Parts: sequence; structure tokens; C-alpha cells
Amino acid sequence: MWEMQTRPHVKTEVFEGPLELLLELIEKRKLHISDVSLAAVCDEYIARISAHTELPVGETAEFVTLAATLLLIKSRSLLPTLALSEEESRDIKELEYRLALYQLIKDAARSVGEATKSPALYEGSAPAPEPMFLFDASITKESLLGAAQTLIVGFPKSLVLPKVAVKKIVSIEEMITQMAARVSSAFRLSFKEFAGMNKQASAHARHEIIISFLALLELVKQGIIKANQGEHFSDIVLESDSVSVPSYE
Amino acid sequence: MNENALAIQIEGLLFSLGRPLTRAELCKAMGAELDMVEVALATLRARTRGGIVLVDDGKVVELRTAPAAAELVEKIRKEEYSRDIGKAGLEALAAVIYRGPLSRSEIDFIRGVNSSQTLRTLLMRGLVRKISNPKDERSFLYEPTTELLAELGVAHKDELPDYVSVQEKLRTLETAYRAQELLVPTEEPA
Amino acid sequence: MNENALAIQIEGLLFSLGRPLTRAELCKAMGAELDMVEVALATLRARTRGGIVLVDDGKVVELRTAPAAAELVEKIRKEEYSRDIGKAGLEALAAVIYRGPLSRSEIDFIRGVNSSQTLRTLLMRGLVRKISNPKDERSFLYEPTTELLAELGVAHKDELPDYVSVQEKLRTLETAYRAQELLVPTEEPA
Repeated sequence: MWEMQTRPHVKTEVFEGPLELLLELIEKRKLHISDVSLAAVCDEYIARISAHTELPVGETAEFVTLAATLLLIKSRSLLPTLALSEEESRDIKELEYRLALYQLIKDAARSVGEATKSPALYEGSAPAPEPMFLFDASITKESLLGAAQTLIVGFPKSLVLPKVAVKKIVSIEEMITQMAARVSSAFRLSFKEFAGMNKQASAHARHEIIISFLALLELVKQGIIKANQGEHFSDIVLESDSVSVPSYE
Repeated sequence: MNENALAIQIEGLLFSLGRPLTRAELCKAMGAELDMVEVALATLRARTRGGIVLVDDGKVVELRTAPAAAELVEKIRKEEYSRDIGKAGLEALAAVIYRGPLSRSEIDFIRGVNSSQTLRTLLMRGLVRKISNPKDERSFLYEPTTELLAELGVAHKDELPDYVSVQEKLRTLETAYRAQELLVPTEEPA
Repeated sequence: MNENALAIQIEGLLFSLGRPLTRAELCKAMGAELDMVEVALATLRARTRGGIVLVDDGKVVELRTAPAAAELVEKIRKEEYSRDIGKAGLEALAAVIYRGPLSRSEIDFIRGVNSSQTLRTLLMRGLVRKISNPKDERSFLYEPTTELLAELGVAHKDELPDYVSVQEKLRTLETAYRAQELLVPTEEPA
């Protein structure tokens, strides 16, 4: 029933969307979907999308939004004191859910693909009735023109970008800058909290925070270096300043 | 192959082709001897309790609607024919008239939905007809019948209102969409 | 009319019209209640020993050749079938089969990718159809068709590999997520 269509073959990407890439990274490490595994693959995810000068058209925003959530998960694993907002923890939960859902559907898609190789059930041909001409009064020059116009209007003009995603962050670099600022402010906040706490305990906690945060910065830098833009380095310097704050004591 | 398996295959083949087959054709298709085919045909003739029966004139065999269902079929056919061709019918007809002759998959492409049922109705009502596709002999193209054009009061389809401009617009949109499809690396070619 | 007579009439009608019919069309044609029609359809579905099978997508039924006849039919019809659906198409189909009917944005949400072009291709091939969304008149839902089932070689969704277990897993996942979501008030996923 389907007719052959000959079209030049398009070389496809190894991964089509952000969920697919993320799932691939997790499955490659034979991990289950959890915040731990998501934190573990964060760096590689960012490296992979940074290496792609051209992400699939229309999906860039989705890739970046997901990277932001991953960075947040990673940040929290490095900075256990990082308090998440309601929206942030919802984003993380949603990502884990979407990934698990996608994993199931992707496996099911494989079964569907296998089923297409099984014998198809073919159409019958009804015994042909005698040829005739049965006009219908609704067919007029005007109604045909109207139908043609419907076809013109209904033709997809361009690929519609997902509205929600477009509103979100546009570039990886910008997103990382925002994340760095977010984590840095969380750090300052927790430093203030600690300052008011028991001296000994806070000294210990501060020590841990500094180590964690340096590790995090390293990660953020990895993501930014590829962009090699001076302005982003200045962001890091700014973050380093905040790291140096505890040493004033 | 036993005669039951043979009967299944014969039934499937007759159903799919929708035309009478000679015993010689059956033997050839099955790669079976005539006596085996006769046994299988006897099995099929014995099945008289369904809505489909095997009609056998001794030379050719064919599947037909059972007499028990004939009256109903007649009634429903009449109802279908007296009905308007509907929005889908008008759209497919417009595609065929303004952009035709077109293959079924091209009509599907312009409408963005599968048109096989709609085209079947248009064919049965004699509003469009199939012509062979010069580019691919396995497939057909659809074009409006002369009766349809006569009924619309035009000698040729280009006398229809806005014929050239509508055709041009559709062509531009199709070309643009196909070009875009090629740019998007996310989709396997259909 | 008893259900056996009804089954004969339905089979005859499907055969002679040569197209899929909805349950609503059948009820109207037979002048019968839905539950009677369901019983008759179950009778037809149970007849699995012939060369013709009843494919049922839950809403629409259609007669098709049995899998046992597929090889022969393919050989005789000598048509070129492009059965390659592509990775994107298979994922969208899996979502629609195992979790459908779904809106386009729900499919996008599951796949993490814009699926509009993929869905258009599937619509063109008649593998999915659009139905109106009961929750939102302006949008559509996509659901599987008899064409899709026939292409996958099954007469009914539940004959698909792992149909029950995949459904079960999806339900478990969903329940866990919803329960968790109740703790954090949230909007509907896009």
C-alpha cells in the first residue's frame, strides 16, 4: 500500500534529542536512573552537546534546559547544603520521570520495530462494482476552490518550535553562567548561615564547602572553556572571589 | 503443505487480489498439484457459515459476498452513494484537479493524511480515474474524469477559478516543505 | 437477529465495501445495539483458521489477509512496500500504541523532541489517526489504526509483544510520579 519515495538520504545524528543522549550516557555506564547517575553523566552530557556546533534544529533549547537541570543535580551532589527551590526540585523529579518513561517507550519502540519485520496483514480488494458516474451537488467550482485554499492554509509552513522551550534559556554558555551565579549565591547564603553557627562545626563545614565548590567550578569551567570567550572567564573570576571570602578570617 | 494450509493461502490470495483465479493460476501460485488444490478448494466451499463464500464454476474460483449479506450490502451501498463526498472528498478532489495528475502518496503528502479510503470513494463514483504513471509502471496517477469536468461546466481544468495561482501556491509550499525536511536531521526519510 | 447472523452480515459488509468500518457505522448499518455488535465482532475475531482475519483497533474493524498467507500475497502482488518507519517514527508509534491516545505535546514530552513532522508522516501513511481531544477542542489526540496493526502483523493491540507488561510498567511509573507530584504542587506537563 505504501509507495516508494526516493529522496536523498540525510545523515542522521547519533542522538536525536536530549533525553536520548542522556539515556545513552546512563545506559553506557550500566546505571539506573537516579540523581546519582544523573550527576555522574553531567560532565559528559555537557561535553557532548558542546562538541556539537549544530544541535538538531529546534531542539537546542531543550538540550540546554536539560543541561541546566543536570548541572543543578551535580551542584547539589557537590554542595550538599545547596537548598533547592520548589521549582528546581520539581524539574529534577520531572527529568527522572521523563527519562524513565522515555526508556520504556524506547524499548517498546524496539519491539514495534521487530514487529514490522513480521508478516504483514494485507488489504483485500473488494469486488469492483460496475463503473458509474455519481455526481454530488456539493461539488462546485467554488467548493473546490475553497477546498484547495484549505489545503494551502493547512500546509505546514515551518517547523513549530515548542513554545515553552523557546522562552527558556537560549545558549549553553548563558545557562552555565546563570547556574554559576545560582550556586555561588547559594554558597554565600550558606556561608552566612554557618557564620552564625557554632564555631567549630562551621569551620569544618566551611572546609567541605570550599572543596566541593572548587570541584564544581572546575566542572563549570570545563563547560565554558569551549566557548573561549573572555567575558565568561570573568564570570569565573567573580566566582573565585566569592570562594576566597572564607579565607578572610 | 497440507490441504488446510493450502486452503488458507488460497483464501488469502483470492481476498487480496479480488478477482477470479483459474485453477492453473492457483497451482502455479501455490507450487502445488491440481489434486491438492481441489481438496483445498473443497474445504473452502464447505465453509458456508460466514459472510464470504467461495464461488466455483468448475474453472475459475472467486470470493463473493454471501447471499445472506447481499441485501444489506446493497442498502448500504446506495446510502453511501447518495451521500456527499464530504470535506475529505472535496480536498482530495481539489488536490487532484489543481495539482494532478498525482500519485496516491503525493495526494497524501499534500493533505497530510492518508487518502486511500477517500480515493476509493472518488474512484467508485467515477469522479477520478487511475492512469498509469509514466515514471513508475507499478503505480498509478489520479486525474479528474471528463464527466466531472463536464458537470462543472469546464472543458479543461485550467478554466477553473484561480487555477494557475492556486497551482503555483501549492507547488511552492510543497517544494519548501520537502526542502525543509531535508535540512532537519532528526527525521529519517519516509 | 442473533449474533451469528449479525456476524455473517458484518463480515459480508466489510468484505464487499472493502474498507475499514467504525463500530458506530456498523451499529447504524445493522440497526443493532453496540453490545450485540461487540458479540458478533468477538465471534469474527475468534475465527482464526482462515486466510482472512478481522483486525480491530478498538474503534475500527477491517478484514485483512491472515499472516499465514502473507508470503504468498507478497510474492504474487509483487508490489514494493516501503516498511521502513525510522527510529523517530517507531518511538512515536510506541508512545501512541502503549500509552495513547496522546496529544502531540505529550508525545514531544515523552521523546524530548518536537514530533510534528514525524506525526505528519505517520498520518500520511495512515498508521495513526487524529481524533478530537475531549479535554481541549482545539487540539487533537493521536491513536493507532487498523493499518498500523496490520503492518505489525497483529489483529489486535494485545497481540503485540510485551503489550501487557509494558502497560503495567508504564502504569507503575506513572503512579509513582503522580504520588510524588502531589507533594509538590505542579502544573500539568506541557
